[in-house]
Amino acid sequence: MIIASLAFYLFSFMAIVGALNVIFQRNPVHSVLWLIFTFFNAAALFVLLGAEFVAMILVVVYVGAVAVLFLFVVMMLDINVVVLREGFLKYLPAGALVGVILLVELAIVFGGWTMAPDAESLRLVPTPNPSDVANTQALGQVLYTKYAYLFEASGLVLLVAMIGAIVLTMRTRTGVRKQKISEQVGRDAKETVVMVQVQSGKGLS
Amino acid sequence: MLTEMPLFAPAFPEIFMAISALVLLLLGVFLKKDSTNLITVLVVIVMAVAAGLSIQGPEATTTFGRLFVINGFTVFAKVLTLMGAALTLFLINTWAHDEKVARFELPLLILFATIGMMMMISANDLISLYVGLELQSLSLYVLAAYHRDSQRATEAGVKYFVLGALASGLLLYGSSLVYGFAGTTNFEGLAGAMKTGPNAIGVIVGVVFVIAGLAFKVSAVPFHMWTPDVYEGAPTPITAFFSIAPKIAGLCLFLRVLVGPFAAMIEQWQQVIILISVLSMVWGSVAAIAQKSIKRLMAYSSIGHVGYALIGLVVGNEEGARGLLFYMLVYLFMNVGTFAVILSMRVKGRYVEQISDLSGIGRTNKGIAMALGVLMFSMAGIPPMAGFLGKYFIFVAAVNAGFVTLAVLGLLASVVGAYYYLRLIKIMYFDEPAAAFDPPSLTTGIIMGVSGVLMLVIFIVPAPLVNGAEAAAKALFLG
Amino acid sequence: MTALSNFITHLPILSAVTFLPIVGALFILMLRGDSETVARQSRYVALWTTLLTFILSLAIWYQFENGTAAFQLEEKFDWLPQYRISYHMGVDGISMLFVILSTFLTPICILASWESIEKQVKEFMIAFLVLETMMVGMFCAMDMVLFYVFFEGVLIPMFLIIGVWGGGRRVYSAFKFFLYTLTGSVLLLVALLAMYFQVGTTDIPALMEFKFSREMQMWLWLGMFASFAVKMPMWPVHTWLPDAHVDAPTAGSVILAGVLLKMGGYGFLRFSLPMLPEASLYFAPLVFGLSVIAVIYTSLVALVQTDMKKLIAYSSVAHMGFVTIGVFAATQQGVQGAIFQMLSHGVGSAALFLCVGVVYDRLHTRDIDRYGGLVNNMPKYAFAFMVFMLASVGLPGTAGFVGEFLILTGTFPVSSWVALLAATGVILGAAYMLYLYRRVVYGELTKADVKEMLDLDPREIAILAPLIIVVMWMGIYPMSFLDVMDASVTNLLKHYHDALATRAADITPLGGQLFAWLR
Amino acid sequence: MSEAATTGGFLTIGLSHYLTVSAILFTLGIFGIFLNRKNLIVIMMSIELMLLAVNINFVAFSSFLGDLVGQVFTMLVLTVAAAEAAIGLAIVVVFYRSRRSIEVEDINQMKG
Amino acid sequence: MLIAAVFLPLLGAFIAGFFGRIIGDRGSQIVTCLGVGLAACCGIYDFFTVAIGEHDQVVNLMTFLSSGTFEAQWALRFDTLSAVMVMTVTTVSTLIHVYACGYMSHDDSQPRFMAYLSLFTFAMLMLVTADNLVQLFFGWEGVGLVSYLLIGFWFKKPSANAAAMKAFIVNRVGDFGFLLGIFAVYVLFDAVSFDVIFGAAESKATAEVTFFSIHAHALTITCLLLFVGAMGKSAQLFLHTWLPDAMEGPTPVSALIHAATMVTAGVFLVARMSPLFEYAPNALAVVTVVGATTAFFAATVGCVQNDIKRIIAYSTCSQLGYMFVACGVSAYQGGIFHLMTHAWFKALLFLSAGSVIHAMSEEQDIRKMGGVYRLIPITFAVMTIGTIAITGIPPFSGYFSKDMIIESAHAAHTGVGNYAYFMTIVVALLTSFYSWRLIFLTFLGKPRADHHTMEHIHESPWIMLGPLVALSVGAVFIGGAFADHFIGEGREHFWREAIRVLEHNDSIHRAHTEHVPFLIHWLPLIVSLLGLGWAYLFYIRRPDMPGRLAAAFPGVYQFLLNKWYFDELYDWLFVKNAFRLGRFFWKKGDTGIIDRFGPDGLAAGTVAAARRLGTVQTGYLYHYAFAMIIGIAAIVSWFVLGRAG
Repeated sequence: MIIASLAFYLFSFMAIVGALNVIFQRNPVHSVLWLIFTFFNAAALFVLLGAEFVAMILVVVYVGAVAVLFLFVVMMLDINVVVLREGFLKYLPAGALVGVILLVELAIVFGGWTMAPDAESLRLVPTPNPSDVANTQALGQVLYTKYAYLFEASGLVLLVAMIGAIVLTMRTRTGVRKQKISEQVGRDAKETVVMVQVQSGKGLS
Repeated sequence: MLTEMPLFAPAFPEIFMAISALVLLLLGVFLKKDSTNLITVLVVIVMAVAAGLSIQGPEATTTFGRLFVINGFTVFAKVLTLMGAALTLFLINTWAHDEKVARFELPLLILFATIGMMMMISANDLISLYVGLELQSLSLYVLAAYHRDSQRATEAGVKYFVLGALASGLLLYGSSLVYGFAGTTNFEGLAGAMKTGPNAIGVIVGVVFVIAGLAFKVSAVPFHMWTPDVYEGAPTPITAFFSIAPKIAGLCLFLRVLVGPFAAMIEQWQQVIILISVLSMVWGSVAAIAQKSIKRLMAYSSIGHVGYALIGLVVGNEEGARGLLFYMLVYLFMNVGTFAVILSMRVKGRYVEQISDLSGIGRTNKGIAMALGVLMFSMAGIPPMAGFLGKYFIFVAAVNAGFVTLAVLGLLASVVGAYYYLRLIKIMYFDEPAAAFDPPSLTTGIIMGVSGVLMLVIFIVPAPLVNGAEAAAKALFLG
Repeated sequence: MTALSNFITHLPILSAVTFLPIVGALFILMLRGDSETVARQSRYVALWTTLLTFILSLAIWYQFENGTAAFQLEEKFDWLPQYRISYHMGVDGISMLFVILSTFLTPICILASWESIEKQVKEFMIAFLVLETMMVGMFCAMDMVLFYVFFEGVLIPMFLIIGVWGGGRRVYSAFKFFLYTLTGSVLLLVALLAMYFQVGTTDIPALMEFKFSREMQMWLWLGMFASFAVKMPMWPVHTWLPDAHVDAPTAGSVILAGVLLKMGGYGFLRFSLPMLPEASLYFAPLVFGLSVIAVIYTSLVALVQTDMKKLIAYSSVAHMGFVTIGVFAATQQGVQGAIFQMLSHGVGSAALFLCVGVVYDRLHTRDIDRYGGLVNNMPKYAFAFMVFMLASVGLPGTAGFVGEFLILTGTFPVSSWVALLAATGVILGAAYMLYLYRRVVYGELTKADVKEMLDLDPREIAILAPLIIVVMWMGIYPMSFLDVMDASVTNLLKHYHDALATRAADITPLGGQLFAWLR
Repeated sequence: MSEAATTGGFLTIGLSHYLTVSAILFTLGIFGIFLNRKNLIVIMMSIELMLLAVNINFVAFSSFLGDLVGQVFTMLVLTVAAAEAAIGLAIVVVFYRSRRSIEVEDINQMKG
Repeated sequence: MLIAAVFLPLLGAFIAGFFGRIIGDRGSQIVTCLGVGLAACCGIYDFFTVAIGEHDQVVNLMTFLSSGTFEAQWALRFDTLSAVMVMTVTTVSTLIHVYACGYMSHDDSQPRFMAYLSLFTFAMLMLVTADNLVQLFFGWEGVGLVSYLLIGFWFKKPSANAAAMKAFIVNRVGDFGFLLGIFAVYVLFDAVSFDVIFGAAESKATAEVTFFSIHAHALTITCLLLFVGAMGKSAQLFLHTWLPDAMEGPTPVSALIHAATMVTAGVFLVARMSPLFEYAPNALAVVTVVGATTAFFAATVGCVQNDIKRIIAYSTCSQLGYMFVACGVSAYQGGIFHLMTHAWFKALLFLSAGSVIHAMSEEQDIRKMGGVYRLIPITFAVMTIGTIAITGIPPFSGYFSKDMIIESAHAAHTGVGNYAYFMTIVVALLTSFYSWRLIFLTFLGKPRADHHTMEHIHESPWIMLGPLVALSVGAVFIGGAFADHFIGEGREHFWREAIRVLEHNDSIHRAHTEHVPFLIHWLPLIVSLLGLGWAYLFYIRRPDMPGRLAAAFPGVYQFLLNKWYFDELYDWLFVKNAFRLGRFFWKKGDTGIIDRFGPDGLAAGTVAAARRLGTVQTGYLYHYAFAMIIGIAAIVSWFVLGRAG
């Protein structure tokens, strides 16, 4: 029990440190790396909570895909270390104040967290005994049956993400000669050809 | 472990749309030549069919493990949303061809966004709500930045995205707290659990976060800050889309969430909604006065309108819901018409969007001026335009529920609001003509004309629409 | 003949009169051709439409029965059943004459704009016809929402008329007019909503039957007051009027003075007094106070004006001050006088604006000092102006006298001080009007451009002659108007005093002792 | 559920501990958004932090409630977050292309 | 005949006014003279049927106003009082019409003038035949209007316009009182028709009311208010300022209208309302004092004026004072009698003055006349007759009426009666003085006009002289002829119900029956002769004396010459302040306060707020995010702290 508690404190502390560094690092590359660090610690917390499948997913999806994507973009755009501009510190106190207030209030709220009296009866999918059904299996059993709708819907979301990314970033390479039918059809003589009466001796001005 | 096959019939419209979207996507990819026109038309047809399917759909029921619900209310909201989306599609198509940015993904993104909205409307669970919302939002982010070579459009995209993600975060955070309190994310379950909610500060905070997330989507003050910039930066017809379909869907969702699962906490959320409603009305009216760009003006205008609509939500009863739905209906046509006008603001083939560009069109482009005039008076809520009825129903609900001060504030804000609507009329009719606009295209011409006429027609024969709204509101409160 | 009268009796005549102008407007909208032709044709269409409307409205008078206080010629069908709003039209002795007034003045306005409106004639005529519909509809409306719709709807065409075809600071004035009145109106809307909340309907006859609690009455009264006081306009919310009048085109000023100002007084009579008797009693001293200030204050201001229209505009405020006094005196003479005063002011001051328009068309200035000696070259004009000036002064034998006299008669028993102070308006009114007349019409012709001015042409005579006849008719045989309103006013006051008799024993009017002493 | 299970003590880790950690991360995420003057990428990372905090909440609730829905929700959040990241980065890329910068202070063409 | 007497002039006015250009000058003259002439015939006939034949009647025409219990008819009331007035008005008016035909023959808008004259006659007739206060007010204002038109007849003269306005507005001040009086009557009696009022007067004799926060005897207040109206129309002190200025009208015809006819309306009103005044002794006292004081005031001013018309105007003012004195001491019959005789001889004086002015090439200053009696003998003769009449030399008509008034005042045996007696005696002296002064300066002595004027002096044509002669006949005989009916033994029969005098108030009766000392009886005649002598001394024997006297008392002289400085006082007190206030309200009130803090201020404030909100929308992402966070933090705090607190 104590080990579990200590582990909690350790991972939590590191996650928070990681998060702080994500924000305050000047070099975006470092930020990404700290983000990965944070995710790892969060995954550990998940494991502590007995949600090992989600923990794995977190590592695979975030660390493996998202964070790498970040790194990729950061490097592609070749962003340098940014010099802090004037005015940052000017806003810091006010911002910090609001943030701290919010945090303190949340803490107050969480300090005495209560649940609805019938929360237990309202559960839709009570967790089966881990010794009978593993977490992954349990999730699988609901995700593709009861929550198939959501599964399909998230498929759509991903599809949109794909289409969106393509729409926004895919560019036909310049220099490659390709027919642009719409432009050719939409071509108008008035816009492209200029008839000029050139007076002799004056030329075109 | 056997699971029963869920009912698909209630979700036919969505399923149909999703499958159509995939088919059209493939069609777009495989058709070599520019297929935007075709796809647009097909998308509109799909939407129309979906609307038909919604109307013809089964009785009120839930499906997919109670994640999805349909009833009279959702049908009404969906039809409204589909109507808004379809109408703006015409505008988008015209524009895209003019600006030579037509691509077949454009109508498809609209279609996906609309599917998202319909899922939102039909959501019966915080999870399905979230997924629907995100499907819609992601499409909208892309749409905002669609004009990717334009600095302003990409800036709009960035702002919309970042703030939208923040709002999603807030919504999710709230959802998690609500879930933690109730032990469920299902709306019906929540409704039961919330009966003890008002005593638990945690769940109140959770609801506040959820409200904040939703308020962002409908751009209510103080979660509206993105609106003017995104409206200005995004391509005009897409702005039109932003200002209509998502607003309608968002408000309907807002309504459903607050009077459904959180009905028991009305005293708590009412305070919040009153605050954001008043702020929206006042801010929308006042800030609009100083605007020079008509799109920014429309942004503030829609903020103001959302403020009024939220009064219907504050009331939180059937009458309020009816007023809100009718208001959104009128709002739909007002905005479609106005954006049609904005889209016909072209001088020698170039789009202009400064308010001063309208100067004197009362003499040079009489048709446009008259349409915009009618629409502006309607927006200002001056009878005999439909906008007046919209406001009237909202305020009736407010006064009947005892929110007299709110009604007075709203009406006073509408006087301030009238000022900037009138300013447009003043510029059109009182000022000396500047450059005349090119004649509007047939589609935009028809849309603005029809919306203008509708403002009067709805005013004269409001009964059918009110009946519809009434039935929807009834259904909402039945469950 | 029987066929005709049969047709007339079965026609939904109020709706016909209300919406006929819209038909004309649509007709004008259809006109196509070069601008010259369109302008000419739209003038004629507008003229004939309004004349026809006027003739049709006379049928209302013809069918109207004088002896009864009931609403007549009613039409009613559901409009918005959910909100229990119906399209309910009807007239009684109070409203009927205002309908006639509106339809009477509109063709005159069209004629008055015949030549002076040169640009966008088509739009002007449409705006005017729409305006007529709104005005007539407002007086016929028997549902409060319907009333409000027309009441507000008037703002749209008027805003355009001032803003597009006005002069001077037309934009400022148009906005001031619109927003000032709109602000007042929304408070009326709140009152309306509150009444709906209480009664569950907005049907005017039903509202009249309902007895509101005292506190409710107070609030409702204030809400309505905000609107009607602006519309009247009462001091100190009158400042939009001079601006609007000055900058509006002649026809706009005419309608503004002739009909629009009456909406406030009509509202007081239709709503405040019968529906909120206790509050009316309570607030009467306030109204008296403001009205007396209006009479004296604006008369003095009128005295120093250098702009003809502004002077007449200020005089309108003073005259309307009489109206509010009469209404809240709540005596038979007071109320009848108030209605009569509104009618006579509607004709008389409209005519004065037309007179200003006549010279404005010639010299394009309203500066009093630019004129002088007009009687030398414009005797007909001088005569017409004289008649209307005297009517405004309230000379017996002209329309102006009857209203003022009855109002004061009715007020004197209620408060002799108010009657006394208001009666000073009789002196001041003579002072500023005569002073105006003297500076404009009398004197030697010295200015070259004034010398060039021609006397009234036949069109202008056609405009002014009917007004002269009506002014004299109203002054000499006012009974033809007083009879119409008699039964309705009697009923209204009976209702009012009955309500007070049963419930108002403990009301101390605002100002309490002070007012009691000043009685 | 006992009181101890939800609140816990210093050594017994309860629900509140997890919630507090998530609150801290959430606040830091928010901080990152509105105190950031550097570039968009960091803002997007802050958003990811917020979502992470949300996920911790869900999983914690799920665990303490003994209900799987929280974890299902978490998975969907993860999925959507990935999609969001993709679109966000795409937008950042087009923004960069048109503006040659992704500094937050440069995103200021429209205002008022 | 009754209706014809009233409406024929209106018909004439209508024709001449609207069709004057068609029928021409001559036509208009004929039409109007004919109208009025026929009316005069009817008037005389009516006088004999009604007054002498004792046949009172009321002709109802139609309802004028009816609202609740308030009801007023258009009706013609014929009793002795109105018959007397109708006859006087129509006959005098006819003569004036005829005279005007000649006098105005060089004017270029004669139809208009004739129309005005006839219209005036009509209005006056409406006034005197009114059966209720409202119709009376109609006529009252009608004559006011025509006087305005006539004074401003020469609209090119700024002074004429100013005078016209002044007349109308000052009259309005009186009307203001009159109106309030009507309301008071209505409140008291619930009616405004004479029959009802008079019938109920006695029952209200002791009633008390509260008007204007004053609780007082009802009839006193009412009568005083009505009297304010009478003061305005009859140019009594404080409201007299318009009358002398009214001489700006066409010489002297319009002046005559004011002086001889219209201004007597006030006296008529008091006489008409005698049933009320009788029960309000205090009001009567006020009437007496005001009348006597006005008589004195006007006479003093008249003594030093130099404009021939103004002198006569002040004389009118003064004579009106007499009439009010008569009414004040309940000798209404005497007042009306004097009214009638005065109409004749004052008309005569004015028309003669007109003839003089006509002869003297429009010269009006008597200091520039003199010695012309030979050149215009007929004018001289008739004017002298008029002067004898006004100074009260028997057996000319003025004597009968004036003497009666003075005796009645004496017989009243009240404080105010004695005051009035004293004043009227003094005024008789002054009247005689200034009247003769006028004659002497104008006709006798050495010519002071320039050579050119003198050469052109000629007698007026017969169309003018004819009326003069006719009037002089009246001035001579009318007093004697009717004295018995009006003020003599036959008065009871003659007046019947038209005038009510309570027995204890009947000063005429006392004057007839009581024994008075010889001196008192003949004193008026004596002072008259004294005045004649004084004038003779000053202007024939020792023409240098007036100047020396004036030099000896410059203050008094200036005071009188400037008409007691009333005009200046009013101008300073009312006119200037009205304009100042008006300007203040306009610039400071409307523009400076209401608009500045009202609509304009709000609009500016809103626009400023809009600008400020615009600056909040900085365009920076982090500000936007910050706003959202502040919003949510605020709301969360609201609930968390709300719960804690």
